[in-house]
Amino acid sequence: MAVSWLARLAADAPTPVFAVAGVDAWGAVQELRGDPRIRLAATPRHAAVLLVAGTILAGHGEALRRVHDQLPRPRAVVVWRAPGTGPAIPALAVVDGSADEVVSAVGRAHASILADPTRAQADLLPDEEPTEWRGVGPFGQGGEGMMGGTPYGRPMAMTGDDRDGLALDQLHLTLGPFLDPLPPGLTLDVTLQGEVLQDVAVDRAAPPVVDHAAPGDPATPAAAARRGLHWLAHALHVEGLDALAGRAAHLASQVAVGDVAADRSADRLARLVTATGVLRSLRGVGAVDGADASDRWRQRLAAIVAALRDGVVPRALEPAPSDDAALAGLLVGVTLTDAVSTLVSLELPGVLRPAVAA
Amino acid sequence: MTGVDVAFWVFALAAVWSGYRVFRTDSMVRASFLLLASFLNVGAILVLLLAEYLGTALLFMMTVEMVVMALFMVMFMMNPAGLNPMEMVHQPRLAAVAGVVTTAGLGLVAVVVDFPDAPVDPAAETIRALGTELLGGSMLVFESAGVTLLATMVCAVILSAARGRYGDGTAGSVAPPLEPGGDHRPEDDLVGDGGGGHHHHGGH
Amino acid sequence: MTTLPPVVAVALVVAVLTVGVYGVAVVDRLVSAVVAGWMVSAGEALAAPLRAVAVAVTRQPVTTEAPDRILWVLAPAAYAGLAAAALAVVPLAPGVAVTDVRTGIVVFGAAEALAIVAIFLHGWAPNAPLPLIAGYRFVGVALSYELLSMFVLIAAAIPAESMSIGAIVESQAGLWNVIRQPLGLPLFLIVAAGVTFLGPLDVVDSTDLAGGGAAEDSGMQHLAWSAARAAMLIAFSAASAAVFLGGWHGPVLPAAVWMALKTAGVATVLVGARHVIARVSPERFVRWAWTVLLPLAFLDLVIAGMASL
Amino acid sequence: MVLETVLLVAAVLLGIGVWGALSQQSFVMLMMGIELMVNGAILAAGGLWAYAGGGAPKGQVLVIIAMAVMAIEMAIGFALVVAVYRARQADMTEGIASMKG
Repeated sequence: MAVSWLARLAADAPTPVFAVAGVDAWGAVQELRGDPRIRLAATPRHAAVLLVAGTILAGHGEALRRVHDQLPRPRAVVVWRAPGTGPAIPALAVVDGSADEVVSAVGRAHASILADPTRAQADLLPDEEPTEWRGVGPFGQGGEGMMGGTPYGRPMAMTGDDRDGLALDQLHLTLGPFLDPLPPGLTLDVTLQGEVLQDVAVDRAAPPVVDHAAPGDPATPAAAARRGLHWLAHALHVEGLDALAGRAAHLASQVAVGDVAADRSADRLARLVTATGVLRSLRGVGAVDGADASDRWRQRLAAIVAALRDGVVPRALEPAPSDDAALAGLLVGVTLTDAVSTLVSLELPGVLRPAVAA
Repeated sequence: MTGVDVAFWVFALAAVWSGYRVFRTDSMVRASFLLLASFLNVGAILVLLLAEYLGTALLFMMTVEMVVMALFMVMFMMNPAGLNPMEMVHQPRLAAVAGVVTTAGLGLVAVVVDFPDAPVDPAAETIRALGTELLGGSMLVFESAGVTLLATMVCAVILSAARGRYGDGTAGSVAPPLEPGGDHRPEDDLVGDGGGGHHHHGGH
Repeated sequence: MTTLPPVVAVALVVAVLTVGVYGVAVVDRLVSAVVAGWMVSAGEALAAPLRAVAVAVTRQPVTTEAPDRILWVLAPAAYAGLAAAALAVVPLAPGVAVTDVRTGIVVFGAAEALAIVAIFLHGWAPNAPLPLIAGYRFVGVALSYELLSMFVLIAAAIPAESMSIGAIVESQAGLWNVIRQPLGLPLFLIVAAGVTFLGPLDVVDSTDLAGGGAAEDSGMQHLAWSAARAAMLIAFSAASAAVFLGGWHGPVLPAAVWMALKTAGVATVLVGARHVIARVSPERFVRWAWTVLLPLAFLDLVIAGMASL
Repeated sequence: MVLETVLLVAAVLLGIGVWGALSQQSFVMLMMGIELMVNGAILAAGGLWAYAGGGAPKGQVLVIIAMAVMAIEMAIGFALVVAVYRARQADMTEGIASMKG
C-alpha cells in the first residue's frame, strides 16, 4: 500500500522534534543534538514530535499548550523526566530514562502516528480568534477609520523615534518562553524598529514553582565539561552551525560515559569552532565589564578543553549582567541578531537564576 | 492571431489591470508589487517589440526600485499589511476625469495620427546598435544622464540626512496641525521637543 | 547558438534542476555528517532526501491568522520559477542552450533581483512577526549585493564583447575568467550565498529567528521552499561555472560532462561552506559589503576594462 | 499587435497614472502614480521605435533616458519625503498645506 510505504520511508528519516525544556533538563536536551536519529527543529512548525523535558513552570502552561497546537498534525508528545509538578499535557509516551531511551521513544511515537494517524494528538486550545473584532467599525475591521482598532487583536504599529531621528513605526513583540534561540523560560517583551531593539523588558509573569531548577556549580571536571559542551551545542546551533553543534553534543555524551578519547576530541572541536570565524564575527557584541561575546566564547572553549585535558574545574566564569535591568540594558539599541548572540553567549544560570527565584 | 499577439494581449491586460489595482488595494506592500507587476508586463511587451535589452533592463531596474519602494511605503505609512481599509484619496472625481481625459486624448492621437510605417528589422543587431549609439553619437546624452544620476545621489543624501551643514536639519521647523488645514499649535513645535512629534499617527 | 525546441528545453531545465536539488540534499547530508563526526553510509545519504520528502508529505499544512494565502503559496513557486529562468540562459554545452538570449547576463540579473521580491514576500505572507522581520532584514542586506553581481557579470562580458552567456563561455577558450579576472568568482559566490541565503549569509531562515522566513511553513510548504532554494543554488552554480570557470571547456571529457562537473563542484563548495563558516551579522555584512566588496567589484571592472584595451 | 494597440495600452497606463497621482494623498502613492505615467511613456516610446522609427538606435536611447528620469524622480522624491517627514512628521500632501517654516 502506498500510504504505509510512505509512512515507513518517513519513519526512517531523522524524527523532527521540537523540544520544550525546563532549566533542569535543558542540557540533556542539547545533548540530543548529537544523535543522528532525531533532528531538533528550530520551530514547532517543522516538527512532528513535541518533547517536553524536565520541570516546566506552572505559569508557562498556556504557552506550552500554544506550542503544542503549533505543531502540524499529525503530532505526538513525549514527556521526559517530568517531576510530576507543572502544567499537565497529554502525552503519547512518558520516559524517565536515558537520552538513548528518549530518542527511541520519540522514534516510536513518530512511527506510531505515521502508521495510525488516529493516534495523533488533537488541539488543546480552541481554534478561535484571540479577540472578538469581526463586524466592529465602519468596514468591519475591528476599529474606527483607517487607523482605528486592533485588527486581529494586534494594535496598529505606532511611531517612535529611531536612531536616525526619524519617527518610524514600531513593532511590539513577546519572545519566549520557549523560543528556540533563547534560554529556557526567558520571556522578553521587546519593541523593535526594523531589526533594532528599542525597548526590552524581562517578563516575570510566570511564577516559579521549583527552586532547584537552577543548576549549581559543577563539582567534577567531567560535569563542568559536559555543561560547557551543552552550552556550546546550543550556541553553535544558534550561530547557524548545526553540524558542529552535533559534534559538540556527541562529545558531551562521550564525556558522560567517561570516554578516554574525549580530551583529544575536545581539542579538535575547539580548533574547528575557532576556524569557523564565529569568534571573529562576535567581536564587540554584548560587552559586559569589558568582555564581549567573543571573549566569553573563548573562555568557555578554553574551560572545556582544560576540564577534559587537565582535569581542572573552572572557577566562576566571566561576569554576567547582575539583574533584569542590566540584562535589558545590554540588549537595547542593538539588532535582534546581536541581542540573540549576546544572550546565547552569557552564562546561562546567570541569566536564569533571577528568572526562577524572582 | 499569432502567438505573439496572444502574448501581447495577455501582457497588456495584466499591465493595465495591475496598474489599476495599485490604487485600489488596502496594502502598501501589495501596491508596490502590483506596480512592479505592471512594469514587468511592460518589459515583456518591450521584449516582444524586439527591444530585448530595454525590456530586460526594465525588469531589472524596476524590481530593485519597487523593493525600495515597498520598504519606504512600510516605513512611512501605517497599516502596511492591509488589515485595515486604506482610503487616502482627495479630489477623486477631478482625478478620475483627468485620467479619462488623458487616456481619451492620447488614445485619439494613437488612432488618428498617421505614423510612418517603418518596422524594425527582426534580424537587426539592435543591442549592438544601442551600445554603439550610447558610446558614440549619443555619448553626451548618456554621460549627462550619468552625471545627473550622480548629482541626484548627492542631493538625495543631503536632503535626507539628519544633520545639515548648518546644524540640525529640523531647526526652526514646526509640527503639522492634527487636522488637515487646522491651526498650528505653537506647543507642537519640534524645536526643543526632544522626543520629536508623535501626533501624526496618534489616532487612538 | 542554436536554441532547443520548447518542449525539450523545459524538460531539460526541469531535469537539471531535479537532479541538482537531489544532489544538493545528498551533499548537504554527507558534509553535515562529516562535520558532526557521524558515520553515514552512501545508501543512507542517497535515501536521506527521499525520507525528508516523505516526512514533509505526511505532515499537514498549518496556517496563521489572516495570512496572504496566495502570496504564501506563490512565493516558493516564483522562487523556483526564477531559478529555472536563470538556468535557462546558461548554456549547458556548445549549442545546447535552452534559450541563449543576447541579453543573458541581464536576464540572470533580473531573475536575481526578482528573487529578492519572492524571498521578501515569502516572509511577509504568513502575517507573523519572525518571518516578517526576516523578510525585511533580507531586503536590507540584498540591496547591497545586487550591485556586486551586476558589476562582476559586466566585467565578464567585456572580453566576450557580448552579454550572451554562450559568448562569454566561448571567450574563455584560451584563458578562464577565474584567472583573467581573479576577483570575479569570489564576489559572485558571495552573491550566490546571499541570494540562496546559505551559511554565513543565512540572514533569512536563520536559527537566531527560530527559522525566520520559514518559521511558519510546515510540511509540503517548507519542502517546496527548501527545494526552490536548492534550485536557485544550482542555477548560480551553473552560472559560476559558465561565466568564470570556462563552462564546457576542458580536456579529454565531453563538453557537457565538464559543465556538469564544474557546476557540481561549485555547488559542493557552497553547500560545504554552510557547515563550516559561522553566520555573519546582517548589520556588519552590509557595512562590509558597501565599504569593501563594492570597491573590489569596481576594481574587478577596471581590471577587465584595462585588459581589453 | 500593431502600433495603434501598443499606443492605446500606453495611453490607458498613462491615464491610470494621472488618476492615481491626482487622487492619492500619500506622497509615496502619489509617486507611484507618476511612475505608472512614465511606464506608459516607456511603452509608447518602445512601440514607436519598433513600428515607426525603423529601429533607430536613438529611439532606444530615449527609453533609457526615461528610465533614468524615473530613477531620479524616485531618489529625489524619497529624499524629499524623508526631509519633510523629519521636519514635519507628515507623509500626506495635506500635512504640508503651508510651505512656510
